[in-house]
Amino acid sequence: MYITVKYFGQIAELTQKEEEALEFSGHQISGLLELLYDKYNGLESKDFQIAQNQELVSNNTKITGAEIALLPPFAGG
Amino acid sequence: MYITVKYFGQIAELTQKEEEALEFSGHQISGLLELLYDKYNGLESKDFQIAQNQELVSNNTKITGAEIALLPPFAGG
Amino acid sequence: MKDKKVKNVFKEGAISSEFIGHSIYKHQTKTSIGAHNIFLGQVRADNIDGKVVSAIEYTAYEDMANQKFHDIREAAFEKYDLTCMHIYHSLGTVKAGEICLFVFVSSPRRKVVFEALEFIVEAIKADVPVFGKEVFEDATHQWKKNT
Amino acid sequence: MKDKKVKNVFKEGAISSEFIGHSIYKHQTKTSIGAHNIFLGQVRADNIDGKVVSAIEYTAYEDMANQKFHDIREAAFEKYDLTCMHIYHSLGTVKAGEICLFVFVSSPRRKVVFEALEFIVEAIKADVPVFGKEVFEDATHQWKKNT
Repeated sequence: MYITVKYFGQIAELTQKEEEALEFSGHQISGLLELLYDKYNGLESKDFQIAQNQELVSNNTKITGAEIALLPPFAGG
Repeated sequence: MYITVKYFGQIAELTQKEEEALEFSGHQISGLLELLYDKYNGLESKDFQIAQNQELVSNNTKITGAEIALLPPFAGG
Repeated sequence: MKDKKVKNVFKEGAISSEFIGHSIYKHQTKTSIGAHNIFLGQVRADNIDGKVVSAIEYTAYEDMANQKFHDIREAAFEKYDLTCMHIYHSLGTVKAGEICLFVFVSSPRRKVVFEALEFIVEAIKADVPVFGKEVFEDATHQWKKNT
Repeated sequence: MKDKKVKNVFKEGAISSEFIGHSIYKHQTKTSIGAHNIFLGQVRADNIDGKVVSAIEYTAYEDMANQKFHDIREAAFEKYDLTCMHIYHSLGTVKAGEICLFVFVSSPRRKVVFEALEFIVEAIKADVPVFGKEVFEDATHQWKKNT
């Protein structure tokens, strides 16, 4: 399955892109993260939360497809 | 001794003046109030605080001269 | 102990939105500020037993009131890490919908402005000898009382 | 459950003092209001290890952020007796001294506006995916993080 992954702020700076479509055969967020850690050197040490379809999720949440976003610390206001 | 007495808001409406000089021979705020209650019908039932030289005082405060003010409930803001 | 530099907080009539906007503008040169908090008191067209308030006429024991505003200001600066603070209060007629009180506090960080602003507004309501005559549309009136 | 009427809270660039003044002006026809409370976030020229912040560049996960702003708005209206509420947040470059966040709440009575405003501002800081790049005068940068 293909998943859209979005990157923001400091994370987008590291991945050097704001969005990409990734082929992924696993089931959980943690599996996707392993794939991303392999792909992006230094990502594992960054501080971020993960949103699936615009809701924050944890590492063992099941991936239901659609849109995953990597969100560094919020800095609004 | 002569004392300047100031009236504000609802109290000034009752006394129909904002200020007057009164001759007073007593020593305490309570004595001055008796004089004012005699002079102004209805004053005794009104809600007010008393300031002497711009500081709130109680009925048994000694009158030190200068300026006495009758202050109805505050309504700032 | 009365400080010599007691400011005059009162303005004749309503406080305009342009005045408030310009006051905000003037703070944009103060680049240590991270948070502003502004309180505005607006005259309500209260309906009391079928009669509607059209304006409040404010009077004050001005010397004492300005001294109290000054004391509140000093107390707030002592309690809270504020960069600046401004207070303006109307005298005379302020119509329903117009602004009669403008309190403006600024600080490097946000937590302190919330506490400071509420402290200042509550102190103004409780301690400052300002009086308000609520004038109804039929020209009768009643006297306002803070709660 | 996502409401269809999610507003766009974001504005490109800084929020001007004229915009804020005009927003205050527009509320003067709402004569049930007795108290307004306004929070303004202003970009600080922080000095970090000898380098001075000259601007913040804001980005956001816009769809999620607008939904979060909407949820905060709904929660505030449910918790507090508010007449109205407005939130604006900048995207893009906001220079030191300029305003990046404008939160405006109004109510018949004052007590509720203090609580509501602090609730809203804290929720914005904690829950809304907005990101800030603090750009120094020498064009280097660091990433802002709310505390």
